[in-house]
Amino acid sequence: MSEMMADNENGRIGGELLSVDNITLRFGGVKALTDISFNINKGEIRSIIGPNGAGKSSMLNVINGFYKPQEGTIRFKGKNVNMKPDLAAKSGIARTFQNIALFKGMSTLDNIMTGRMLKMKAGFLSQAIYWGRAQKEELENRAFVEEIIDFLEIQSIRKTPVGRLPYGLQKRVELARALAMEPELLLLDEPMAGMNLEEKEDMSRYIIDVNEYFGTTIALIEHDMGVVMDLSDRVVVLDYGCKLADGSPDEVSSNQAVIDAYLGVAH
Amino acid sequence: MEALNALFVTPFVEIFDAPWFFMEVLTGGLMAGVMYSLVALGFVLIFKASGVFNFAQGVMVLFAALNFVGLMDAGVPMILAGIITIAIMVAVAFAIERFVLRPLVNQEHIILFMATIGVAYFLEGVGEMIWGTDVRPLNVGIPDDVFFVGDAMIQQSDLFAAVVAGFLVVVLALFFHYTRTGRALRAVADDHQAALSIGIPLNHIWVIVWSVAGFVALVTGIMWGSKLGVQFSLSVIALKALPVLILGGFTSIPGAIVGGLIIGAGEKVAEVYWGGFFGGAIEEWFAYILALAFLFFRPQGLFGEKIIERV
Amino acid sequence: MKFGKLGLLAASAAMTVVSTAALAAEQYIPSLVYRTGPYASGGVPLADGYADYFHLINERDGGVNGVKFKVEECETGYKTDRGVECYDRTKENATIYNPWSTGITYALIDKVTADKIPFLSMGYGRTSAADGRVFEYIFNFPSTYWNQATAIVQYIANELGGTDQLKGKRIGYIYLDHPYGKEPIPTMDILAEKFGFTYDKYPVAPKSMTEQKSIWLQIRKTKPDYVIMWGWGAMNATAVKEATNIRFDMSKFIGNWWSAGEDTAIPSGDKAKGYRAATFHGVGKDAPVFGDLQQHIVDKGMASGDGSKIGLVLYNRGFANAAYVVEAVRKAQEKFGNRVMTGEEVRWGLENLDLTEERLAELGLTGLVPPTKVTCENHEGLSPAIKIQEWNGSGYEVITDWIPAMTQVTRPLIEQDAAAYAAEKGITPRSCN
Amino acid sequence: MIYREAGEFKTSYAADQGLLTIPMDRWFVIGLVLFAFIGMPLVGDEYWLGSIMIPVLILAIAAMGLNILTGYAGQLSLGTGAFMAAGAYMAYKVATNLSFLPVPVAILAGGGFSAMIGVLFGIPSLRIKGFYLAVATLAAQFFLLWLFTHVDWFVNYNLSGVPAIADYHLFVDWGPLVTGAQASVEARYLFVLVFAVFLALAARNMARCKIGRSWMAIRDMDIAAEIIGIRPLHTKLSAFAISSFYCGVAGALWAFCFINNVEPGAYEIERSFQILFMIIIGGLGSILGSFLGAAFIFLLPITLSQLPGWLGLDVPADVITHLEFMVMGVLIIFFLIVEPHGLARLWQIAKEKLRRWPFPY
Repeated sequence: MSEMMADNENGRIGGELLSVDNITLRFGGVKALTDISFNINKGEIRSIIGPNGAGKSSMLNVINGFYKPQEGTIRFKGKNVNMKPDLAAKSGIARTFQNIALFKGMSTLDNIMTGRMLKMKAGFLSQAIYWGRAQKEELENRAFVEEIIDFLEIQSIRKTPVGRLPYGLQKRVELARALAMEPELLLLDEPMAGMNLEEKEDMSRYIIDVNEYFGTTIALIEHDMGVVMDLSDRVVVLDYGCKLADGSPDEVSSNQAVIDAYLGVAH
Repeated sequence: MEALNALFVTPFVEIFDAPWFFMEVLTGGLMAGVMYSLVALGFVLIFKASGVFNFAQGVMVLFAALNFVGLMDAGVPMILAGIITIAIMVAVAFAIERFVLRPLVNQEHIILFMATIGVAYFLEGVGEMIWGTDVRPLNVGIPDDVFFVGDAMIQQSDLFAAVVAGFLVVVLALFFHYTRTGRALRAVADDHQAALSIGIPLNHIWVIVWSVAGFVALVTGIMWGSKLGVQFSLSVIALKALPVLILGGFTSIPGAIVGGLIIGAGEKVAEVYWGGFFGGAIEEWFAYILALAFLFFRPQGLFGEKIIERV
Repeated sequence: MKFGKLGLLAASAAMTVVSTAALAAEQYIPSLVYRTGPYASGGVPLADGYADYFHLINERDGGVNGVKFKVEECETGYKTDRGVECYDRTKENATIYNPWSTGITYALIDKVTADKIPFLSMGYGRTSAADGRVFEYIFNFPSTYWNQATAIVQYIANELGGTDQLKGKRIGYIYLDHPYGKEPIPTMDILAEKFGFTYDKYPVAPKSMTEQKSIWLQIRKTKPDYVIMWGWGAMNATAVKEATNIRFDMSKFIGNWWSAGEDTAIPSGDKAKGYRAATFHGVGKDAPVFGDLQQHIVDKGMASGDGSKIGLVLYNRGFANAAYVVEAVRKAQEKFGNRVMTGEEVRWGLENLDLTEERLAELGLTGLVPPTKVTCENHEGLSPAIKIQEWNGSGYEVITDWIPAMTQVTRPLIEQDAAAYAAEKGITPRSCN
Repeated sequence: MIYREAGEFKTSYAADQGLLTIPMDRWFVIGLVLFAFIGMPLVGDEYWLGSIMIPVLILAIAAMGLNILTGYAGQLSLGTGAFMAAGAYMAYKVATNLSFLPVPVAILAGGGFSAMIGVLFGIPSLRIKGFYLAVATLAAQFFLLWLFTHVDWFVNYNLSGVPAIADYHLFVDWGPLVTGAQASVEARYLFVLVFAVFLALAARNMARCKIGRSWMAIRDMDIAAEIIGIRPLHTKLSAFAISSFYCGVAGALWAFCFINNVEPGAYEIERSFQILFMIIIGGLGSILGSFLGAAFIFLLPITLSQLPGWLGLDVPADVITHLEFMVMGVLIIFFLIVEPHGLARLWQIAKEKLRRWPFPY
């Protein structure tokens, strides 16, 4: 972890990490996304905004391989990919969900440990006898996970089944699980939905910290414009599956089409 | 080569050699399928309205039939025995709602499923405790003769069962479409929460639907019982209805009917023409393998709606 | 694991007390029964008949030479694991076992031999146990499945007018697809070759015994001259019903002795008239012993169950089984003295059992129990034979005299299979001379 | 204050990741295992060891197997009996045809074969879920039993179709007899116990490692599992394989150490249901629960059938069996309502009570 912290403020944003080129996604006759293109640079916080039903979540689903677009390509780290979710995870994309997707029957610790899944290579026999590689891996990864637990300040709920946690904490555990994967690109789908002001401030702080200390690139869907404008380096705006605008928070917020879409001018 | 012949040539030659016999096999299979459909119907009704996979349906068939035949043997006239049995089944529905469904509301499906296994054990114990384990012949005056269509021999009792099943389906369809309760049932089937929010009493609906399933069980029990006598093995037919459900979908009444017919006809034709090649008794698994193969192509069943997974 | 075992121990103490309570000067008869489950319709009369005869001996004669019998039932539900549990629970001081189940028989063959308790699988179980040199403690007189198959074929030949008439005939063999139903197949293969008839096999799946439509459709198509059935439980009644449905000539439909109960034919009633089945004992309540039964047991309200099964085919079978056991104990007492016999002593009694017509008449069992002589070598009886009974719409009537089995065909098979078993298990057959 | 967990501080992650982190638990379990190995054979008579402990341990192994699949990985299966049969028939084949192999190897080979069959019938689980999958496993139940009873090769062309298990020594010609009627009941019991203890340990270890977490992840939310890199097919099939391995070993032990022959009737669908009840009542997703459930379900009917005798009542056998059905049904419903996590949770609650005792507050 310490080597990641070496990333300093000055060289924070690097070259292109992910590029989305001319993506079109249809469900039967319904077009969910039409010809969307944008990119995400290494180290930046990139927001995707838009009214309800604009296709934001669909966009994330395309990026990490849940939906297969009919047209267009996604390139991650310069490579053309046509992914399945588990392969996306392998190549370094993690995400959280709009509706929390934790493993309800497991403890906080176990949930976060699942994020280390890809880093563990022990065979099942070694696991069955809990000896050698399996034991070593378990302990190493436990140490790593404990650092994340410290970072997100959830030490006290380590052994609590996540189903019993309040909403805000569940969101935090979900973030912790995603972080445990040491992702290069972190997709956050409305991480602050339903939170009060204080919780939002906490979460914003964590997002900035993750970005700064770990150098993790973040793609964020969020409805709270204040949060978006404060956090984001660049913003892409979707409406009815089309791209409306793309640029810095200031550029976007002054764009007439965006204002129309949010105020509900007829098309 | 010989094996290929036995698999792909001989059976078809036999079919064309004796078309009347094939007809007979086919109708025999379809009639058996009607019986499966009746059991599957009970499953579907309950699954639609309460999301419960009711494993006890088979035992409910046995239980209803045992009560009915027990009462008749005790000298109660047939109609009265039928009415009393229906009353018993309604009481069972009340008890299930009160003691099983209500305490388990909002539990996972698998928990409810296992609870119905408990119900099955309990009903089986009660039924046999009261009425004993003897095979009881049942005669409700279903015609028991044969007639011929060409060379094909058809059992009147089978035909009668088919007519009754058809009638039952029509009645249920009318009930669902044209009565207040029916509409409420459909609303509940679509969305529990929404139905609750517009003031449909969920508990009543459950009682009603379990009662209807009990009624279907009685009809099924009488049909099977008058064929084979009322006995323990009636409860095993539930197992035969499961592949029908896979084929037809858990929520579709037409699916239960068509699925039953396909399974019935399929397994009889397979047993008669291909059974010898495999060493016989392939009926035991054929329906399941057929349904399983089918699932690969249509995981939601014949009439089920395509499930779109939302993330 | 933790709590389960602690509970076990606590209960263990309690149970040991109970199982030794059966001591005392009584001949202990554990009876493995199945009064519930899919085969209960057969299990109930068997269990009733078995218990009633012992009680009759106790009441009428005060036991055998003063030794009374104590019958204790253990419910198996026809399940093998429950049968094994019942056996282990009751085997202390047990006289003899007869679980009325082929599955349980197979599971117990080795155990009873190790425990030196005789085992009488009367007309079921492992046919090759008839070789007493290998199966020291297993008896299956008065007849076995293989012998029965030959005797039924013999009966068909008699009807046709001689074994030469079997040539070119077609027989349907419908059986429960279970080790029990498959037992006679090797014999049938030999008979088919020997006499030149063909036979078609129609297995009925145990889980869908009541689904026989496709089988009877095939029978309707192939039009066999005779159909032989090896059924049990719900399969029997369904087969008879389906046979009447396709208007099969019932007099050409022959069940084995487990397809011979009243429950087989009752659901079809009059339509099943003419249905035939094998039996190795008498039917009805004509034997003199039933008078005693009425007087000493029924009238005193001591009948097992509700007493409604008396005289039924399977009741009589259980009754006859008990009679054999009583006579074996009596025989053993002749040699070892008038006291409670051990398992080993009862085995001696069984191996030296010789029930002649005269002896049976003394016992009031004439017509009910066939004369039987058992030897050390031959545990199926020296003259295995069957009678054929016919359904008259409300009950069975015996319509033939004893039809002997073709032991010259079956004995070599029995010895061959027993030898194979001995080789597999590393048993050295004992010498009977 | 009999049971304490307070005051125990772990100073390393290794200690915290341990199997039994509370010393009292640890000593208790070690004591129990020691008792099972040493005390039980001394205390128990032939009935208790041979007719109760052996089948309970074997069924507990099968219940662990089903618990891995259903309790941990969330895939409902009604085909347990068939997977047990696969193990039994293959172990018999190996033991008779490759007689140079010691019998434990034959039994493990039966488990291995069962695992392969399990993978085969687990493939549909990728496309179908829930009850549809449950019904699909019934296909395995019926098809496999049919296969084993119709292909005579599986029984070495035995005339009766129910081959007897010979008396085998632990290692070919060496060691005590561990199977067959000649083997002493203590030897058979210890033989089964070794399997049960090692398989339980392995199951516990797997449950706390990567593989166990991936099963639970698939169970709790398969979509979320995918995004953290868990391959659904691979994970489900591993659950099917390991589960079937356990069931296969149990099936083989049943034939070899309990009923002394390979009998299809022992692996019918009733067995599948019986084992399902064991894990419901014992506790889904609990290894301890598998043992508790197996003991409970196996002992309940036996206890009920003897109860009137102990109380000096004369109740006919059939009434008892009907009562047994009713009690079983009511108990299943009762457990689901009152304690869906089964006996294992009750045990935990009891421990919590003990912690406070005698001062509840």
